[in-house]
Amino acid sequence: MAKLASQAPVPVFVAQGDDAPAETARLCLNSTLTIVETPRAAAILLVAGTIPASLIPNLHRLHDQLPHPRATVFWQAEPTDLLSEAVTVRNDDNLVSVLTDTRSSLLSGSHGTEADLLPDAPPNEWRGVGSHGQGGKGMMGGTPYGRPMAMTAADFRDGLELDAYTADFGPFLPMFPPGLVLTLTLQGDVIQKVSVVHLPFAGEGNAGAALLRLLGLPALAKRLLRGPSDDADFKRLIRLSGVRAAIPPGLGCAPNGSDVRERFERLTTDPGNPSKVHVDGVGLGDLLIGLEWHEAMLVLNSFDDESLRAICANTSSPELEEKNGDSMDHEGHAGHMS
Amino acid sequence: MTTLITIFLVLGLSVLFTAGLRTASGTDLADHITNPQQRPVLGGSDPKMHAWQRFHVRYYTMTLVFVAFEMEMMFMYPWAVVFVEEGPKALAEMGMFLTILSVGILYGWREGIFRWE
Amino acid sequence: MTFAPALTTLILFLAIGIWIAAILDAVFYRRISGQGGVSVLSPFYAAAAHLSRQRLTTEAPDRLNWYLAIAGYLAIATIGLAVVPFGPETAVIGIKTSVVLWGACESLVVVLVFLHGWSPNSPLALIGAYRYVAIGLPIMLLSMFVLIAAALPARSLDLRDIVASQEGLWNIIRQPLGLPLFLLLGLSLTLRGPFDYADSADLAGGTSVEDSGANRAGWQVARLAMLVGFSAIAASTFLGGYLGPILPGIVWLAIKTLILMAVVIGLSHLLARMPVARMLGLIWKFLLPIAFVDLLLAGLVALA
Amino acid sequence: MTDIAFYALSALAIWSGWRVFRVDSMIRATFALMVSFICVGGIALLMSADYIGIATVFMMAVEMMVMGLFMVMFMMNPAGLNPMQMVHQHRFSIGAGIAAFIGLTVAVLATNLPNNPLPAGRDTLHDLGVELLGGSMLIFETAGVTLLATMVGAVVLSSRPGRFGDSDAGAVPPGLQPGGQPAGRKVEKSGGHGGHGGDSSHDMNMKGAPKSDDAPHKRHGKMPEEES
Repeated sequence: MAKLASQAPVPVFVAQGDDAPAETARLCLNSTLTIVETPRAAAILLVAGTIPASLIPNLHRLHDQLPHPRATVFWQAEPTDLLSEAVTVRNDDNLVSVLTDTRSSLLSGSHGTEADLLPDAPPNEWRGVGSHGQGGKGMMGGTPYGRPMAMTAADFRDGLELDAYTADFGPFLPMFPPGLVLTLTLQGDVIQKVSVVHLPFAGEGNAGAALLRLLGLPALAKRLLRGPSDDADFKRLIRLSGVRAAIPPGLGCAPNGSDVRERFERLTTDPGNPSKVHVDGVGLGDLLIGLEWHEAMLVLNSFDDESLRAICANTSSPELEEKNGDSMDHEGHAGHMS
Repeated sequence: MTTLITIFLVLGLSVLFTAGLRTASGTDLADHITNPQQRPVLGGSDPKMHAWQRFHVRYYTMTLVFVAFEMEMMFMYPWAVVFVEEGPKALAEMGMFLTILSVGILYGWREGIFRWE
Repeated sequence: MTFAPALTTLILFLAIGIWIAAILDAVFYRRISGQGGVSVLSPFYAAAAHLSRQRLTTEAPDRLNWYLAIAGYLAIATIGLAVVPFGPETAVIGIKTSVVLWGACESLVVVLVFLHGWSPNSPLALIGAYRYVAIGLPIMLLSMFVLIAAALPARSLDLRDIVASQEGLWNIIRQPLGLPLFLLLGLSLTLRGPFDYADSADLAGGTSVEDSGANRAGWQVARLAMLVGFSAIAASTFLGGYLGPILPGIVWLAIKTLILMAVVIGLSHLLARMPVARMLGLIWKFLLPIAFVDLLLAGLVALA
Repeated sequence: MTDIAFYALSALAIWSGWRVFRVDSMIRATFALMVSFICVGGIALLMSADYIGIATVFMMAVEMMVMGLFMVMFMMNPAGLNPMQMVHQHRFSIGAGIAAFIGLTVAVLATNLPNNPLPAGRDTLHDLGVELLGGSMLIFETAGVTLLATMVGAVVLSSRPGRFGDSDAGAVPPGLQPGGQPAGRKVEKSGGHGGHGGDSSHDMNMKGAPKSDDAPHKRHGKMPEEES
């Protein structure tokens, strides 16, 4: 079994940090790797670039969600204190071979699987609490199995007061720009409230490929990442795929009148030169609230990095204002980068 | 009778196959799933509450219209069998039936039930 | 064919079909993205890789339904394949109402995919599950109209009779709108491409976001099995199933199934997925009227 | 053999029917009911009523799916994370259940059921089709009108947007006592639109009936009478 399994591409989940190597987005082009969408499907957690101190707890939570046997590889990054044993790669050239070797030794057992970083304790103690020992109280109360239940709230679409689900999403979700953490309140799959917890990292944008992936065209996304060598062929495939019809007109309209459809055209025809969107005081709330999940993800991925950071900075968010100094720092950094 | 036996046999085999997959993947740590491993995937964030909720379905009116419309299928199946025998009469009758039901869909469309409410 | 050999044939057909479908999928993906070749053993490697990892569950999952959703999806795919005639008068499930039985399979798929997303008690999986129901239900209407239109000339709801009625002329010619509409259902049943509202990239894998190890392997196998089952049904309904010169019937069926599998996989990699609300409108306002027209035309052709 | 299958399916149907009331999760209850119906469909298959049997499975799978959506939407604690009692008026419902069971059983046993076994392999579907296009044509078309009425009714009752504005504009939940304050949640700061559960009633009145000079509580008092 282990022998067969070591022939398969290495399933890697990429946790992208600040200053991630430019090659990160193009890792999926390597046929000895599969870049998976969820930590549940990964054998190796690849940390690319520096994870800011505020996101290290998130990295540790992510790490513990991988199934055993698992390993972590840091790529151009310092291992965190808890993961000091992990493999570190500085040189770009041998990353793939390190990943392959690590996976083989995981399968053969010579590289022991990494233990949990977080304590093995439920979010709230529930065992033996309450009348049925499940930690709950009455119908809706308490923390059954460790967590409270969602409670009702008003909805602006159809007025039914059903449960609102609030959670932080990100920073290592494949459909979010790397680094972005949003607190979203959802009713069903419609976004009711948005606030920004952590700004996306500045860096080379791959919004075009991200959009294609969201539209269910991962193969074309890869082709775009490969570079615009076979231009005519690629353009024909894009046209035939019906992308224009798939993106609703007027979705995610920015003040200068550009919508997702228009930005998509520009991102795919000329990925090297994304034109800046004039953001003009628009916040994420103006763009995302009231959208269904898929539409919201399209909007979120249709901006170049700099505009998105500006939009996020415009979004009211209690957490960010507390760390104002930190965020200002990032802004300066971004200006420096570009 | 054979149909029922086949269906149950296929069901049984599928359940066995899935169970077989689980047995085949028995690693040393398979049985002990720790609390941090059980946390639902949110890309590194910690959920505040259970995901199970009074989920706000955005298309519920559509489902009601769908259930009513789908009943028509139950009439269409026997109709299809005798269609050629009965000829134009059958065509006219089903045409009328479908027209009546289409009015319901048009009404729903006009009231905007195929949107995400 | 007696029962036991027929069942063995069915399972072999399914197993080989799953294997080929997995390879075809990889081949198409790599061709379009412009990458190298695929090893014929790659599905086994991938399966072994899945099975080498731990099977995780979430905090308070519905374990029973999680298990039953995966096993049930596979079972429904197999039952779908079982109504397909491998030769004249030989189908593993040979009943007069096999088209209705396939309809029941379609509706159970919606239930099982929903359960698969519901069971893990995870937000992204839950959204995928509910979204799938929105599309999975109305898309069934199209397939019902199309299948009934195919049953008209056969004067029967028995798939064996439907195949036999195509002796002179295949249904794909008699009913030109039928196959395209039915392929859309196939994309939805197998959670692929433009109809992959359950397991899509914008939800990091949707209903299967929490699947690891054996669960992930099982779900992938079931999806491919459904692709085989669907393609065989479509081949029998529109391409004359086992009919064909010289070669034995089952070979013809296999060839046609393979062609349709390739078409479904190709479409899934080449067509963009639209937001779910837009798709819902498209189905009711555009595709359903087309299905009406298809039925009307098929009725007129059958009477002529 | 057929007998064994019949008893097995009946036992499974009854057991899953019983589970509907014993499980905590709405989804489990819904699909336990679906399993029960599928078993009944299987029994119909045994009685050579192929079409009715399979159609039962077909329709029930869809209908239970839709029912599940609504159950989860409107029930507290839909996943049964906290154990609960699914049955209200526990003792009464047990009594009613037993009484209904005995009543139906007596009715079945006492009725002189027709006994004309079908020859195996008879195409009942064909007979059904001829009947639909012959003697029962009017019934069939009436069913169409009934279904249309169902569709229109469903849209009217459940859809909020419409040609004449939001359906809940100006609506206020009835009071708990006659003339009392409207039931539902009281929110000081309204999110704008109210609805089913009731938002801030004052705000809703202002929005729904901008011309109204009546004091809000007076209107509330009238609401139940107006509705009835």
